[in-house]
Amino acid sequence: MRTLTISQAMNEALHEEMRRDPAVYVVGLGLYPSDGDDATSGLVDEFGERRVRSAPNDEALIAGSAVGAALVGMRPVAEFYLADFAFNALDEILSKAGKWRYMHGSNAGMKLPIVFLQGIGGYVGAAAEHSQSPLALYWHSPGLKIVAPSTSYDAKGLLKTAVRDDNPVMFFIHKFEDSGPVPEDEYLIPFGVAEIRRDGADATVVATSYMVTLALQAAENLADRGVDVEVIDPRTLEPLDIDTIVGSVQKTGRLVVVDEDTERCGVAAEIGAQVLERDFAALRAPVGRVANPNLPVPYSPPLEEAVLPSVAKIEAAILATLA
Amino acid sequence: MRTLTISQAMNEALHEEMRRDPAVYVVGLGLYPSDGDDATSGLVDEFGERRVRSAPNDEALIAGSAVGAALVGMRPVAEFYLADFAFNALDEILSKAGKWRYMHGSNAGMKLPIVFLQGIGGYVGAAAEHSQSPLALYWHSPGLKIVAPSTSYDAKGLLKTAVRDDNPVMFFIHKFEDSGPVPEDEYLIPFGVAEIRRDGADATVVATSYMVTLALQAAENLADRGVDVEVIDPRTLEPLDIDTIVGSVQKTGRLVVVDEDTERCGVAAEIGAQVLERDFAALRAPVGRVANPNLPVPYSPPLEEAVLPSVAKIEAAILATLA
Amino acid sequence: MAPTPTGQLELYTLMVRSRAFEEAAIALAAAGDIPGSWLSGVGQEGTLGAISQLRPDDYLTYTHRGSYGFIGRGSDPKRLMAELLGKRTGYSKGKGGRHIADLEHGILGKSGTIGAHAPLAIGAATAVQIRGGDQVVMSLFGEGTSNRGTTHSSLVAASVWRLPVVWLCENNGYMGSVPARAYTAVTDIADMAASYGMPGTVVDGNDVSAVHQAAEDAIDRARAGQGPSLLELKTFRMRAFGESWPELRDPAEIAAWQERDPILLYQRQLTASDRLTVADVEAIRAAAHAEMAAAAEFARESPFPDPAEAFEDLYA
Amino acid sequence: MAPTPTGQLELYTLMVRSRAFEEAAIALAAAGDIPGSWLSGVGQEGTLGAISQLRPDDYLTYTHRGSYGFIGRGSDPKRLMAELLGKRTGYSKGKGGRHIADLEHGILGKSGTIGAHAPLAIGAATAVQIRGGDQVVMSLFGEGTSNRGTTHSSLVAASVWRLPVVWLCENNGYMGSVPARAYTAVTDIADMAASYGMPGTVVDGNDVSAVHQAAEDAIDRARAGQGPSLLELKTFRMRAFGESWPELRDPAEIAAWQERDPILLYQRQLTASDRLTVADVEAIRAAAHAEMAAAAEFARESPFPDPAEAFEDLYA
Ligand SMILES: Cc1ncc(C[n+]2csc(CCOP(=O)(O)OP(=O)(O)O)c2C)c(N)n1
Ligand SMILES: Cc1ncc(C[n+]2csc(CCOP(=O)(O)OP(=O)(O)O)c2C)c(N)n1
Ligand SMILES: [Mg+2]
Ligand SMILES: [Mg+2]
Repeated sequence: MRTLTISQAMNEALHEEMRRDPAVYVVGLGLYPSDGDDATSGLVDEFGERRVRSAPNDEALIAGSAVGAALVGMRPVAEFYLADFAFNALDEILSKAGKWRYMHGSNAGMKLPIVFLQGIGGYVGAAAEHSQSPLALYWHSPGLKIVAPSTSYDAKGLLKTAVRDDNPVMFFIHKFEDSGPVPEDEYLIPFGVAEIRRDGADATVVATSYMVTLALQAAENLADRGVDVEVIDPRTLEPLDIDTIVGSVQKTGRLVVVDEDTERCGVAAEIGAQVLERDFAALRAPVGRVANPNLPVPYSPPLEEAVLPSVAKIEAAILATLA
Repeated sequence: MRTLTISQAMNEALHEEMRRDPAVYVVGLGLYPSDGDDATSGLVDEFGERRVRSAPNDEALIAGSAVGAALVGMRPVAEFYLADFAFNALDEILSKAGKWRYMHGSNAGMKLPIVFLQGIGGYVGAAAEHSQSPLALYWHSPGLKIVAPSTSYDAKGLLKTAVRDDNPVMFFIHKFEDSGPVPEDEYLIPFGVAEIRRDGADATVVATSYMVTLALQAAENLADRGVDVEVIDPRTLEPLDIDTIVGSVQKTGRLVVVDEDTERCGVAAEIGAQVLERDFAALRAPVGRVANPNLPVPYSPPLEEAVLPSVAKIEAAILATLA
Repeated sequence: MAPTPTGQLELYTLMVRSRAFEEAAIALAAAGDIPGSWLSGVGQEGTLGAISQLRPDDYLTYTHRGSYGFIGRGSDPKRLMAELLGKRTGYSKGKGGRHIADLEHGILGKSGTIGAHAPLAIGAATAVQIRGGDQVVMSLFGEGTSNRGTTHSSLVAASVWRLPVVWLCENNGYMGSVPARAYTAVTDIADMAASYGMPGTVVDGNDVSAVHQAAEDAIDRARAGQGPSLLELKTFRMRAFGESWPELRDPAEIAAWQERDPILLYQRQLTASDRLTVADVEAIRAAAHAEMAAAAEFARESPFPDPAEAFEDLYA
Repeated sequence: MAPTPTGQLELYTLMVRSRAFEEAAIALAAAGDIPGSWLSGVGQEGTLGAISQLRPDDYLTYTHRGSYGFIGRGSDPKRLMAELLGKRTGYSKGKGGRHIADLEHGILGKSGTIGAHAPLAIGAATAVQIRGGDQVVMSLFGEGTSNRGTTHSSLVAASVWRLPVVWLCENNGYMGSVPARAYTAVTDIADMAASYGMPGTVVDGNDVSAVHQAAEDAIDRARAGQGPSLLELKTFRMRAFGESWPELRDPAEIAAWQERDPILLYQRQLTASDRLTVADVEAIRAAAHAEMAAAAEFARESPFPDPAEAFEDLYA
């Protein structure tokens, strides 16, 4: 099977969905002319400047316009380049996209089919305002679906699902992009179905996006030391496939959650709480949280390494649950 | 001792601090002329329009200007009326106020003494965009202190501390404001010191702001049924007095956290995780989370009641931990 | 072009019906029947000169204030009133209160944050442009809201994308009780149009005929694909900021504007030109009041939603 | 008023030193020594005609681009360069990379989001006004950034509060590789001044003398308490958007602007009026290059921070 980067896979998904449905359009910054080999490259050549709309630089405008267009039947894909920049649009994303349908009582069957595409992640010396991974910020807020694929295969299939979903979807892509096999034939991946990336009996690690790569590496390293780690990639946080996670923890008795975002009120705290609510007896050690210790992401490589999750930190956290 | 509302107590704190330190000033919406008996009433009469600055209606401007002024030695109090409106300033609050000092390596002793005053809370038919209590959103993000007083006494003492703190402080005041005794003499309340509002042996309830009132009522009701509940008000989430909470849980073996904000990645998940990390054996039942079940706050009274925490829901959660 | 004689009567009737709705809502608020609050639009009904000209398939983005946008588009006063009372029969099934959408009449919703409507208007206009339609998007905002960043970036986008938007700034001179000079850099918001290379026009917002004329030009322009315009309607709100807020403005100023009540002014114009008789005035008013009393009654008698309904409507 | 002869030499020297800093940073980026990236300001040094006139106690808010703001204010090139390399000796102790503040020279910091500086400028100017000082705040932004809502609301605030701000829009015609006509509604950003009731002036940004003249007026005005002004400097960036980005603009356009290099133009002016000899030019350039080579060397030899330092500097 051919190998594509995550961006290439997403690019294919966007081409396919825009061909399929004239209601799909893209709006964002730096789309035209394309600056390189990214998710939106080449779209303008095929679909023109009306459907591939390079916007004035105001994220609130971009996000709010996506909401307005969705309200009248379009299916916008709003592109922010980096999740950090979307902070300028949080009223639009949290309170318009996320709550508009509910607060208007789904008036006249109101739908908000919007994909908010955003880059996340550190490890490239981009510093505090270009390295954030604010998944928990959005998961905390009602009405938004949360997707954070870790492979090219998933990125394509989930993006196609996102475009067809009638609700706002936050779609996060890590800077550190992997390549992987992607079939030629069309496929979609449903939301809310976790993928067990590695089977294991001794401890469960939950991770999304680039954290899956780190977790798998940690699992390999520990396998050499006789520790058998299961790695689960939920792929979407909202909806979350908590059943698969609980099932795994019931088997292993140990849970480590890896999250590049800041730890406090983060993904690990939430998944830990849900597991304990489902089965208080399942856990034989506290949930290991491998996350940013509540600091802005620093620039210098040794500092960034000190703050962000790493293979070594994941290994240590797994071993701590087994101590 | 005289009795003041929370707003009156805060108003007194602002008057005192503005008299004490000419670097303190207030900027926000609707400050001049004052619209009623609120935290900023009358300030303009004493301190004039330069230090009590009614701003053009843009929250990003208000928040960002507070950051700029703080950088050159002022101590701004930025007023947003409602926390919901501050969503328009999240890049300024999260990424400027919260991260500026760190990302600039505390250049030349950089300080950011800013108080961001915001109203929170439901229970008044204000609906989705005027009822939020986004404490977790800010607690999740690095660099911000979080204060949410439940009494007039605390509101005054904590606000004075907030104004003198050299860091950005999110100061949340609930719409449902209590009255209580406030001494005439000056006092300050340090951050990070929880108050045990009620001693109890059977279960620990942690709550802030108006949730303390609900929790105390629930505790009284359960006392009639022979259940002895301890109610802890951390008063500040950042810094958090986790020692007091863990100590209480070690005594009671049960923990319920009440939080008006949405549950996912919320305050309850975080406090639960921290307690388990400190003492995995202390808890004899899963942490009870009484929070908004991840919905926008609806308008109609019966719907709002279904979504927000209530005395009855707190009682049920406490009993569930004892079942 | 002035409206036809029938059109004039229809416009006048819309104004009276809006006012009657306001009065009924104010009474309900005073009686404590509205769980939240009501931000009245009494005095600003001249805006109907613009709104009433929209085609059924056009779009409107609305502000936090008043009911005339809904009445002008043909929304059902019963469902509006029921929503204010938090009833299941309301436009938002009791979930929104004064935050109402009426998608069937092209009203996209009411935002809790001011200035958030402008990007929505850009989105609706983008949709029209992509589809190649000739609908128009009318987007209202107050002069206080002209300061929001979203107003600015949306006016930029409307201009560079040449979108069919009619921007309507209702300048009522106050934000809460703060006078406009404390927060607007220019006396005429219409001057902002220069920043966007679009026509900007100051209109007497209480003269509904003048509003009609100016809006007709702007709508024609937008529909013909010639891009956006900015109209500034100088007007005044006759009630306090909201029904649960104190009135802090100078009573003399309020009294002076009372003389320029847009309904009164239009009534004078129409009676002077014999389009309207005293009997007509009375009949229209009576019918409007009966209609809105019935709407209030409907709202009062409607059931509250069941608590379980709180868990519906989040996702499509 | 033109600078004094000494002032002219100083200004020229600043421009050359800025360019030398840029060239050293570009070389470090090419060598892979900069963990993040560098957004070069080569070609926009004409802005120094404005920045160089600030008093030591004035304030500057800076954009994402270039080094001339720092060089113009007297920042230490060693510490700037060390920061780009993520070293402990840098202005941010390695925490910020190209996001640098130099509070001792009144530079408030570099934001990762464009448009966020404008409200900071309002805050600094508010401080000046409250204290009754006569400092000036100069605030730079690109023409792309003119679209951000924060730019708008900040210009409103500067005007209604009559703040001592000099707004400096560096219009280099592009946002990334998108040409300005795709996102700005007006050809001259200076026209936006009409929205704010402040003077707006278009200046040839590559003619440092013209920039000097226009900025002098605006600074005087601000310092005298007469309020803000908007200057638009028409200029061009000679490098790609950032050193790790491809160049997608027309090579012919770039070549044409090469002829209008601000340093070259000023050099011609100064040599024509005998202020500068060929030997001066050579000496100034050599000194600048030596200085920046030493800065690069210092940066390269400085230690990285210790991992434990990541846990410092969050709170004061
Ligand atoms: C983002 C935001 N900030 C503040 C508010 C509170 N608020 C509601 S209406 C209003 C005044 C707006 O003034 P204007 O646009 O002139 O409208 P008017 O009330 O005069 O009709 C304000 C400040 C809000 N709803 N949203
Ligand atoms: C809020 C935000 N959106 C997007 C970006 C990405 N970005 C960085 S610089 C830039 C271009 C800004 O254009 P302009 O203001 O003209 O400055 P120039 O790069 O031309 O100097 C963009 C879009 C950002 N840093 N912040
Ligand atoms: Mg107004
Ligand atoms: Mg530019």
